[in-house]
Amino acid sequence: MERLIAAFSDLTGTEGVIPLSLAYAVCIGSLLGFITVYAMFAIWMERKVAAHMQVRYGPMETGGWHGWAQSVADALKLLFKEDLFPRDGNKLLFFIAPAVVFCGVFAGFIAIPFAAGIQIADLDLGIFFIISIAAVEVVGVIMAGWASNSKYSLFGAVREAAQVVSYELPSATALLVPILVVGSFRLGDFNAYQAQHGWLIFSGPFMWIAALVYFIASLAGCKRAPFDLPEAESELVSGFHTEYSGMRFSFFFLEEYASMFVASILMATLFFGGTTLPFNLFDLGNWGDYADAGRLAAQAAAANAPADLVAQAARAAAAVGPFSDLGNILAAHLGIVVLLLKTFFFIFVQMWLRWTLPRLRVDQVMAMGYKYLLPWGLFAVMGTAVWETYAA
Amino acid sequence: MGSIRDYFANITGALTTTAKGMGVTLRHFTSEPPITVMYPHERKWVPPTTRGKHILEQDKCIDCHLCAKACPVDCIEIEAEHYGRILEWKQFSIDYKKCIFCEFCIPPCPVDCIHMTTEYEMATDRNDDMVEDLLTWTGLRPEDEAKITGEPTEFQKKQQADDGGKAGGKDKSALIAQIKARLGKG
Amino acid sequence: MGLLNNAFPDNALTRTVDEAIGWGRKSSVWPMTFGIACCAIEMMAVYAATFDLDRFGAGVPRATPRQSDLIIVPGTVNAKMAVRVKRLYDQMAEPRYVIAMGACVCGGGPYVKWGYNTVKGVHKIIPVDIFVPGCPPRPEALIDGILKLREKIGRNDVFRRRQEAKEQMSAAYEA
Amino acid sequence: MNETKLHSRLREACPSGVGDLDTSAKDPFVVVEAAALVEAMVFLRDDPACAMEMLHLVTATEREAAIEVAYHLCSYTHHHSLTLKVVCPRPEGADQEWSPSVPSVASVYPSADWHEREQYDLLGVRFDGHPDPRRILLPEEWIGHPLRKQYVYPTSSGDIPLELDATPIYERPEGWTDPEHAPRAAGTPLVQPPNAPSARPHAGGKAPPPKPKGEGDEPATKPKPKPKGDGGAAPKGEGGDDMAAKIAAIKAAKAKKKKEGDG
Amino acid sequence: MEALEMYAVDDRADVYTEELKLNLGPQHPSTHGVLRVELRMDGEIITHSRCDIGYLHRCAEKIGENVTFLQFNPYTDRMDYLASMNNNLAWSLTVEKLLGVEAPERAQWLRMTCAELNRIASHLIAFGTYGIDIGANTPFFYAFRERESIMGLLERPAGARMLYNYIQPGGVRRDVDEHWVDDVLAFCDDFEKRWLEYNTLLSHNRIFIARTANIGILTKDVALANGCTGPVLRGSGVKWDLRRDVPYLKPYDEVDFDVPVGEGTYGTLGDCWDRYWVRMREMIESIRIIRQGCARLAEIGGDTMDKQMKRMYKTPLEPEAGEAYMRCENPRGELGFYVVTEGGKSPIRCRARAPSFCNLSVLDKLLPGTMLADAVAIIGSLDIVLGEVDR
Repeated sequence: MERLIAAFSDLTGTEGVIPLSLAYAVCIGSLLGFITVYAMFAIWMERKVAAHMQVRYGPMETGGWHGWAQSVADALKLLFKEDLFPRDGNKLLFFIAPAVVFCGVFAGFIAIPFAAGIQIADLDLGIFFIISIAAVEVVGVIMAGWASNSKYSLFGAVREAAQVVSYELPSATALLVPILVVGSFRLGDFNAYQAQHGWLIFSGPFMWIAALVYFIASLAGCKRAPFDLPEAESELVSGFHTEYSGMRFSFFFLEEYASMFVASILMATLFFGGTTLPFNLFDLGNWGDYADAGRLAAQAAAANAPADLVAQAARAAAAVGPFSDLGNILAAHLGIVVLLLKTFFFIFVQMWLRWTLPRLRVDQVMAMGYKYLLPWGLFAVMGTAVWETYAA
Repeated sequence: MGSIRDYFANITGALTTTAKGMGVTLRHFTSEPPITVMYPHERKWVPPTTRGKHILEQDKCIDCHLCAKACPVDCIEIEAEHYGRILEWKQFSIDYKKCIFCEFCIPPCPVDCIHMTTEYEMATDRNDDMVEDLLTWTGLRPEDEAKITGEPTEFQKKQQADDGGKAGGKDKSALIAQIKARLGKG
Repeated sequence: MGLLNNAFPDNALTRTVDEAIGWGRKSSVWPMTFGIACCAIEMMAVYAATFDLDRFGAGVPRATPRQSDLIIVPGTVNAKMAVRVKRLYDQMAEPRYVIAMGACVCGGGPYVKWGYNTVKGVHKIIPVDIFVPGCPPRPEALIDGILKLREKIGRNDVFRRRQEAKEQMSAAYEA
Repeated sequence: MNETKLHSRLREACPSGVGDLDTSAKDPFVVVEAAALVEAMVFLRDDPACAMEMLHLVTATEREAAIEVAYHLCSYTHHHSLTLKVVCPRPEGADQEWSPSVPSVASVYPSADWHEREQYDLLGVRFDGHPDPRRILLPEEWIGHPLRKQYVYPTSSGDIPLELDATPIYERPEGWTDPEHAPRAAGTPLVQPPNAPSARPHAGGKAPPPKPKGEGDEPATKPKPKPKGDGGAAPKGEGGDDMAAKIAAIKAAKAKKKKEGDG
Repeated sequence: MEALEMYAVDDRADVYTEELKLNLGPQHPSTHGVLRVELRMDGEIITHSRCDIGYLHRCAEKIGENVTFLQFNPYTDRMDYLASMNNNLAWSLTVEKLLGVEAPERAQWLRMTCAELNRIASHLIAFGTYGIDIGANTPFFYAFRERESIMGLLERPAGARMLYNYIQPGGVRRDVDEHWVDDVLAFCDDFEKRWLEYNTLLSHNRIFIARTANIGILTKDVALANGCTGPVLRGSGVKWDLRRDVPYLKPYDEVDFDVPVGEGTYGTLGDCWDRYWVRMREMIESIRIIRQGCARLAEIGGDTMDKQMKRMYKTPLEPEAGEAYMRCENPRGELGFYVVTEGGKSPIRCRARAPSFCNLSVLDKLLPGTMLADAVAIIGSLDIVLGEVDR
């Protein structure tokens, strides 16, 4: 983000507000673009995964190979649907609800590091921020449920409130464990720590319990698989978005896949080594720094800075690594690919669970949250604390 | 104590059954090939006994209405004019809006002239298209026409030519007059 | 959409935009999970693995009338159910299509002679786009109906003024 | 334990009101007075020898002289069943609205609850003492009981048209009133019998007019712009030879079947 | 009713909760057709429920009085459209009882085999849609894969995929072709492997058990008093199956199979899981019957339609006056036809005793005290077909 601001400031020659807003505009625009493209791909992937698990072909006819353009067609059709509104529902809430829901999840992307330098805001309270901002989405869903003035959507909204709020506890306790090990909330540190010490999942006997607890809690958090109570087709017709049609409904669809992405990218960065391969092959973690080091060395030499600075930059440049400057940048991007692969593996597991398991009842979901996930999360935290102090 | 044992039994039970269930779906995802019949491009085999659209061998039909009587929903409408054994066909239509494909119209036919094919594509966007007319020709065929009005057939013409113009066929003037009157021709 | 509807002259640009929207609507028709009688079981067979409707993008059966744009009416509509079918049709968002599946809803079917409380054909209550006769029609016949519906959707006009579009469409129909 | 022993035990238990065992029809039945019905039912259910646990069916039948209500009882422990009948003779001047009344057995067998409501709904038999005497199948505001012999078919219920060729709702102009259909007498079908040429203009339009003389051979079916299915069966009317091939194929299939049927 | 007290609306003055009226409308993904249940609920708990049926009433009995005996056969198909072969069987046996006619032996064996195949197809749909009610979509597609092969098998002799009109009074419409018996045996072997797959996927899944065990408990005497029959009755522990206790078809005596009964393995006796498990085990029993049927079909030859009855296609049958009541074992329970004739070519009263009609009447007694998600599970476990409930 800082580099963008620096780039814009020397581009426009001014300081302060203009480059800042330009940089923000670019970031938000690229992130929005990424999310919509990702959501379309994820919807298509879900239909194909579901289909092949159910011995049939998913979308085939739209677009060329295997119906790739299916989600584009869905979006285009939803764009031109008639905009309906329930007669005596609350108009204002009805129109705001999708926006609030989408912003709740969209804001979560700010703190996520896709690679060493590529991050909108390098918050040092990264994980804490993501978990708390996700609670905004619940407000939006309750607004949607209440404003649609139909009993089924009210049911969906109330169930949603009960479930998502009460599943933030187990997911927070489960996330405490990697924070305990790494010692900081900043997501960037996780990457660096796991570059040296290998993946966190193997770093302690209780870590896999925390990973499992977090994964199940995140499923409930984004209303997927066995916990998709709020929009349970077979009972509540279509849960809280029963009355929505057209573009408004596609916002809810987008939000569901975005929150799936946030959950699985957190799983990848915190437990399975963000951009590092299993035994730190190719040392992908910090090639971004090499790239910077090379550039800094060149600048320092050009500005004929004092000797020691130039020597230090030269030393860093010398340790640039086997590839040329362009190679380093490319290698830095390899880290992003590894991270996205892991994320898509977890998204596949979420889809796989959805098409295998039946749905739990409301009180069983609550019971599981408080009686099973929370105690095991706390047990993992205590176990890791003991393990960290004595064994490691 | 019982509840503690149930507590752990619940957890192990949940994990093992979920894993086995996921194993089944994964096996379907990887090893089982999809069994979809890509309908517009390829068609599923249909046994010859399938009950689809009807077909009528119009030349054998004797307009006896047995099939129309046997139909529980009366969806067969037949109109034909009788000239002795010759028929002037106006209509033999099956109303597929009502037909329930129960195949009760096939067995009673004395001359076995109505059959059911295996064709099933009948989707239309106009309600009236669903009344299918099974006739291959309507009105009178020229050879029936000839038989009725008594013009000598080729065989009789040849016969007359052979035996020097004696009257080949029988004298049908009375029948001809009556039929011509009915046909209302000049 | 009310303002933009059919308000533009028929030229190359609006025709391509119409075709694009037509393609979008045609290839993602979302049917409603609405089953009345025996034809509903054949409709489920069409969603199932052997005749997969998801191949045409129509495999996402939505339970609510709000989000679905195609209502397949499978099974006899009697006097008590007709009121519900009419209300369901009114609740659907505007570009909505109806397929009458089965002889009962095309024109009475087996209950045409003696049925005292069956509606002889659902086109008496709601405007129907495609009729699929058969009792019950084979899954392939229903897919054939859906393909014809897709052609019909792809042809109609969105932005162009209705009159110009009609000649263009009828010309295409003759060719 | 067959019907005669059951009937004799029943006759001892409640002598008044139990008629004789009629074995003329395929299934023998016992005619019971309306008053003694509930008492007989209670005895049959509680007596260990009969032990009739389940009431299978309650059916009202309308004959010229009377309306009779049949109760089919069945026992699972002893594998036997019995039929009781209550006959309500029809008074002379009774018109369509006459409905007999029979005591309800819903208190003895809860399964009778829905059966009796259906018999009231369809045949108009009133069951006294029924917990919830409402129509079960037809809409609440339905007039008349359809299974009666003299029942007149309605032309519409509410604004839903039940006629075959009624005009669709969405094409009705403002201020639409239903055309005055003469109420058809009971039993006459909604559609003309097939052999009489249908009075109403045929849904598919009249058969094409007979060809003028001369070109009788060329097929006269309606030109339908049906898109050619690839590989589908040749659409009808494309000349006789396709048709003959198809009929031959069906004949072959039938002959093969007949051959291996006898073989 | 003790379940109701546990959730009783507490009447403290300050806590005033208003009852919510919700109707599981005629168009609802999990009401298996067009059933409307008016629920009065306190939060998620159902306090009162009332069924409203009649949305698929198609005047079958009025048609029965105006159509000849043979012509009513396709209308019995449309009553329980998932097991139309068994409906035809019940109607044909009733008419044969009235006429005093007996179908030839090969026809009887064909009838039994096709009826059992149709029973498996009907139970497969019950299994598939029950999975969707509880939330698992994948078993539906596996169930329909097997069902397609059964429909393919039954289409060859009968001519139609679903509503067969194959069994007619006097015998069977036509004989099967020569490869039919081998294909049925091949299907039986393949089905048993698939059956094991269904169990690992759904039957023993912990979440499925949590959703169905101890829910909708139907005790033995409530079931008997309310006239429940078939898997619903057997799920409550009553070992009663018409095929064994009141044999209505000769081949059922020469075939050995046992009648699965609910034992309360994962909860109390008579809960949703037991009814579901009885249906799953009945599929395997039907496979055993079909195997023995096919073995016998390969041996005996002969005609498939009674000599006298062949003329019924041309001139309608006219049995002499009288009445007959015949019961058969449908996948959903005991289907019985009570026919009263006065000698004409169509009966004066034709009453069908639909098993789903009686099984559904129990719903009003099972729902109070349960939650909305359980209501869906209970309706699914009763496995009702609305075409049969409303006739």
